Amino acid sequence: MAADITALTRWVALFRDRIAAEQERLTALDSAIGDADHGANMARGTMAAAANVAETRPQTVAEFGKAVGMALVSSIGGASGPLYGTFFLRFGTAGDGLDELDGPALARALRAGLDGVVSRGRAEPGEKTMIDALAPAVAAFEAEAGDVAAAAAAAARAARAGSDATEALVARRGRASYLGERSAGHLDPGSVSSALLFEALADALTEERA
Amino acid sequence: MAADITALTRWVALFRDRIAAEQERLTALDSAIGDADHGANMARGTMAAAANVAETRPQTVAEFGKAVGMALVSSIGGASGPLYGTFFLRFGTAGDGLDELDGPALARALRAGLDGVVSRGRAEPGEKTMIDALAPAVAAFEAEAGDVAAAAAAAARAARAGSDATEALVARRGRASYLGERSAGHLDPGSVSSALLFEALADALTEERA
Amino acid sequence: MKKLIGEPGAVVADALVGIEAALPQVRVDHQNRVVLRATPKDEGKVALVSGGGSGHEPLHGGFVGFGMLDAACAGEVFTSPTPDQVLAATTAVDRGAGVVHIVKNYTGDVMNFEMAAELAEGASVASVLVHDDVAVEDSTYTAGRRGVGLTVLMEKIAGAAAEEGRPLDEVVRVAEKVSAQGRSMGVALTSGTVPAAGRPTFDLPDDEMEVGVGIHGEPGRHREKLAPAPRIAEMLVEPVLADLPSGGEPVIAMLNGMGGSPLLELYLMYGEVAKLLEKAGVPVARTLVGNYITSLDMAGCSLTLLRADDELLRLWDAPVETPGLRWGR
Amino acid sequence: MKKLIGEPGAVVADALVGIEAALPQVRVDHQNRVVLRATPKDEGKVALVSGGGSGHEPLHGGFVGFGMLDAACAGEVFTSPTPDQVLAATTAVDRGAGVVHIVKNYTGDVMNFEMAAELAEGASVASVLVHDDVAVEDSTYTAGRRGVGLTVLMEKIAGAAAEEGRPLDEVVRVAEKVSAQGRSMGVALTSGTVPAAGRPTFDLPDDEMEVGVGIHGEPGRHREKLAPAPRIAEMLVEPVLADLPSGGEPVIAMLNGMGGSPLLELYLMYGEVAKLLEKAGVPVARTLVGNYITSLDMAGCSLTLLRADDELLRLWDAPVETPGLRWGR
Ligand SMILES: Nc1ncnc2c1ncn2[C@@H]1O[C@H](COP(=O)(O)OP(=O)(O)O)[C@@H](O)[C@H]1O
Ligand SMILES: Nc1ncnc2c1ncn2[C@@H]1O[C@H](COP(=O)(O)OP(=O)(O)O)[C@@H](O)[C@H]1O
Ligand SMILES: [Mg+2]
Ligand SMILES: [Mg+2]
Ligand SMILES: [Mg+2]
Ligand SMILES: [Mg+2]
Repeated sequence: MAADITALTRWVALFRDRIAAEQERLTALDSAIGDADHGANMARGTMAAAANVAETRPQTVAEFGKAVGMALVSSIGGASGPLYGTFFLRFGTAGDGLDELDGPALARALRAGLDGVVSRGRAEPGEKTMIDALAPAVAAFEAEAGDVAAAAAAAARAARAGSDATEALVARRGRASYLGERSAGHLDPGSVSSALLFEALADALTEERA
Repeated sequence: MAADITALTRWVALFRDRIAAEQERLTALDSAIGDADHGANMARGTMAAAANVAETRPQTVAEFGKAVGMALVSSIGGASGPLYGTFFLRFGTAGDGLDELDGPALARALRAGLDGVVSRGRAEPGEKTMIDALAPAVAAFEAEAGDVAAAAAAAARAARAGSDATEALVARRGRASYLGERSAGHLDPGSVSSALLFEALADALTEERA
Repeated sequence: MKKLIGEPGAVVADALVGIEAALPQVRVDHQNRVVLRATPKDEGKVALVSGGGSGHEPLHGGFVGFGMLDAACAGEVFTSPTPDQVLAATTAVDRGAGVVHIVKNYTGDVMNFEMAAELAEGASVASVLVHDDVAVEDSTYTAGRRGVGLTVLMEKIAGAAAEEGRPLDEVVRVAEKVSAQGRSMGVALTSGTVPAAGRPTFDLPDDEMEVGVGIHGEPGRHREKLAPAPRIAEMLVEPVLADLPSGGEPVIAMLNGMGGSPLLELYLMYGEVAKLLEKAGVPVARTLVGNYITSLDMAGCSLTLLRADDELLRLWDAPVETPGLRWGR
Repeated sequence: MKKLIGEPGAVVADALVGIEAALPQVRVDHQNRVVLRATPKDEGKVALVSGGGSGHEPLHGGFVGFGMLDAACAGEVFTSPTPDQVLAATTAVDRGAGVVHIVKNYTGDVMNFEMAAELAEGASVASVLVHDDVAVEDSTYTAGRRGVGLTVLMEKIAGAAAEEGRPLDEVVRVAEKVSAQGRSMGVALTSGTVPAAGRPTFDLPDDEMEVGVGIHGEPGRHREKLAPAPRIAEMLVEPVLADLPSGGEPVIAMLNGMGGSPLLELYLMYGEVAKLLEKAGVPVARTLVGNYITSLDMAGCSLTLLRADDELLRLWDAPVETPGLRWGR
């Protein structure tokens, strides 16, 4: 079983829907340790991304990554725009001319996306950023890459756990780092949207199987 | 029985004290239909006036009126500065070189003060200004001018009644006139401070007799 | 009350210390609370004095300088200055050609400037009244229209005429022309807080606005539900145009902030105003958007339109060098 | 939320319509949300592009014009602009001598400008970071100090260097010198309200202030009881001086309003700051008091000091003609 363009398209639509449902919560989290725009940023970005995919109808993973990534980059701004944008651009490049990704190929694409986020943002795990959800999610996916749906479900659980664990951390990157010790005790908003990203992927691939 | 400089000096001090006690109320009244400064204006002015009298120790009614009037004019600003200032300047001029005022002389001085306020502000009775307290007060004083203490007590009652009656009026002069019909239903702040002026006079002359 | 102040009663005196420290182009007579040009204007030119209650900054002190005012008298917050102050300013700036008092039409201002003019023997003093606020009915049975935003335009234009060396009656004529040709209207979303009072001057429910508010928080025409910017623009443009002298001349438009509204919103509001003016066929020759005559921290804005013929436009464009308005040098 | 706006999501686009209508000296690329000079600068001169989240007006759009910026990219409120916007601005203003990006040090701004520079093949692009806020510890383990008030001074001074015709590396050197020699610190009395959020970004009890606040309402060093102006001045002056490069040069001082504090209070605050600087033996060569880099309707202020040698002072004094800052023409 593999993730084809239809499944990937569904992933982006489901990501948009989850963001829309959680928009206020993301903004509230960003109010606590940031600047209260993460909900609006992600809503604007994922709407643009889903619309762009629907409109341009990409045929390959590379086209898909570009359609999503460019839409995110050019509609969000802020920190999350370049980061999520780079994630999808690199995801697409790794998937290259393929029109579907089997487990190992999807794992490689996700890893490439994560690497892109790391090289763009220069954050390391434990610095209270989206990396703390993305990195364990990709690792969990790789561990079960044989079955994409199972792997995605495991990745979603790992992303959520990673996000939950950001609560205790002191931010070292991004806007929240200005808070120093005061940033501890709050979830990182970007890690929460990253958990939604992997939960959307799991749903997209589960529906695929159903 | 006559009002000597000591009594007039006490008048100004008592006026200051009554204003201080009612400062917040005057400001609240001015908030409703003006610009919320009548309390502060009158407090500043009467403090300066009482201090100036204490310092310059006027020997004649003319000197007294000038000491009070100039202090009011040069410390208040706003509408009440020139109005109360002119009241005392003209009061002094009418009292001329005398060092005390018997009933009729005091009545003439008060009338001169009132005329000064009218010519300075060009307001007529019924326009919801301090005139509505001052004019009936002066008239009441004139009616009983034989006994200064009784006359002052009657004037104080008339001033207060005149002030109370401003509640129903629509303002035609001063800042409150901008409110049009909406100015009805509120006391005119300047009429209230004018009632205090005559209540202070009554007290000053009653203590005189005691 | 959340304010950057020391003793509430000393706000004006303390601010004048800051004005003197901040602005090399002015000097301050602290005794009389008068802001003066550091370099007096040439002998033989008409001088301009204005002033009023404090709390409207940059008006008036921020408009002292070349091409605009010679002196500004700072009253207590929202309280007109006293005759002494105006007299001191008048005497200080008289360069032998007469002094024009620019007076906003409030009973207190009118009387205090009048007393000062009576006291200013020697100087020939002329007064010009600003009374541009269409929120208030102009009738012989009231104190008349309030003086608001047009004051800024009058100080600039009359200042240019005086700087050109025109005689007293000419400067007065120009100022009177501005007065005749200009109208304003304002709206408040929140009340400002006078430091000495310690709480907002008026209460405005969270979903209401005061239409036609005065610059001291005086009530206006009516209250109504908070409306979106395009509708608020209508509430300002319509009454101003209705009362503005008609004619083919273009207007100078000022969209003024009351102090508590971000510049972002003022630009947005001006965009709405510009659309309405275009629809009404009123050409806009010059524009000013920002905080020019404020009401402490009141949120809201006002619109001033001035029908400007070639003479007024030329004087408007003349160089001006003040903290609050500067171009051409 | 009481704001002069239409659709909360359209605030930036709507304000750009107003900016274009109000300011003849700029034109607006609405598609890309870029404010540009109406008259492009001469061929062969270095161009300056800045930008950032909206809500800080007059920064950046109000500083587009002769002697300052060539283009400003307007992001959503408090959100950095996207790479497309920056790329469009960069391409539009490149006059063949290179383009300098002035970037405030926020992760989002840094990354978006970085991506734009990567995409801007053809143009030679250099970036200068503003990171002057001493409220935040500068360490390699954090995102570093935030960029705040010094941005205004850098845009003015680097703009003057570019207008003089200096080459790219020279303009960068001057901008870096400003960055090295300037520091800032702010305080908030109230929170601003982002239109899309609809309520204040942070809650601050009625008797407290946020010391070291950021221009997006980011928390600072600590909260404490509201203090009188002289004490607040100490809280700003001391940490700025502690981190400011020492030396005999005088400073350019900016006492900046956060948007919601009346100018009267800003002058008063500057008076207190001036006393402390004098006591500390720091001569002040130039002063700016007013709203230059705001945070919507936040009440509060910030202090920026820049040690300025003769070169920086000369560039500061050079003519500038923008809506937000103008002198010399
Ligand atoms: N250097 C970085 N590397 C990875 N993620 C980052 C970095 N900086 C910030 N982030 C993520 O971005 C999130 C904030 O996004 P958003 O609020 O949209 O942007 P901004 O901070 O510009 O307002 C943070 O919660 C964090 O997860
Ligand atoms: N033309 C006038 N004639 C007489 N009294 C007036 C006139 N205008 C105003 N007043 C009085 O002055 C009072 C207001 O005084 P105050 O608040 O100190 O000055 P301001 O109106 O300048 O703020 C009013 O309540 C009214 O009684
Ligand atoms: Mg954010
Ligand atoms: Mg009053
Ligand atoms: Mg008053
Ligand atoms: Mg942001």
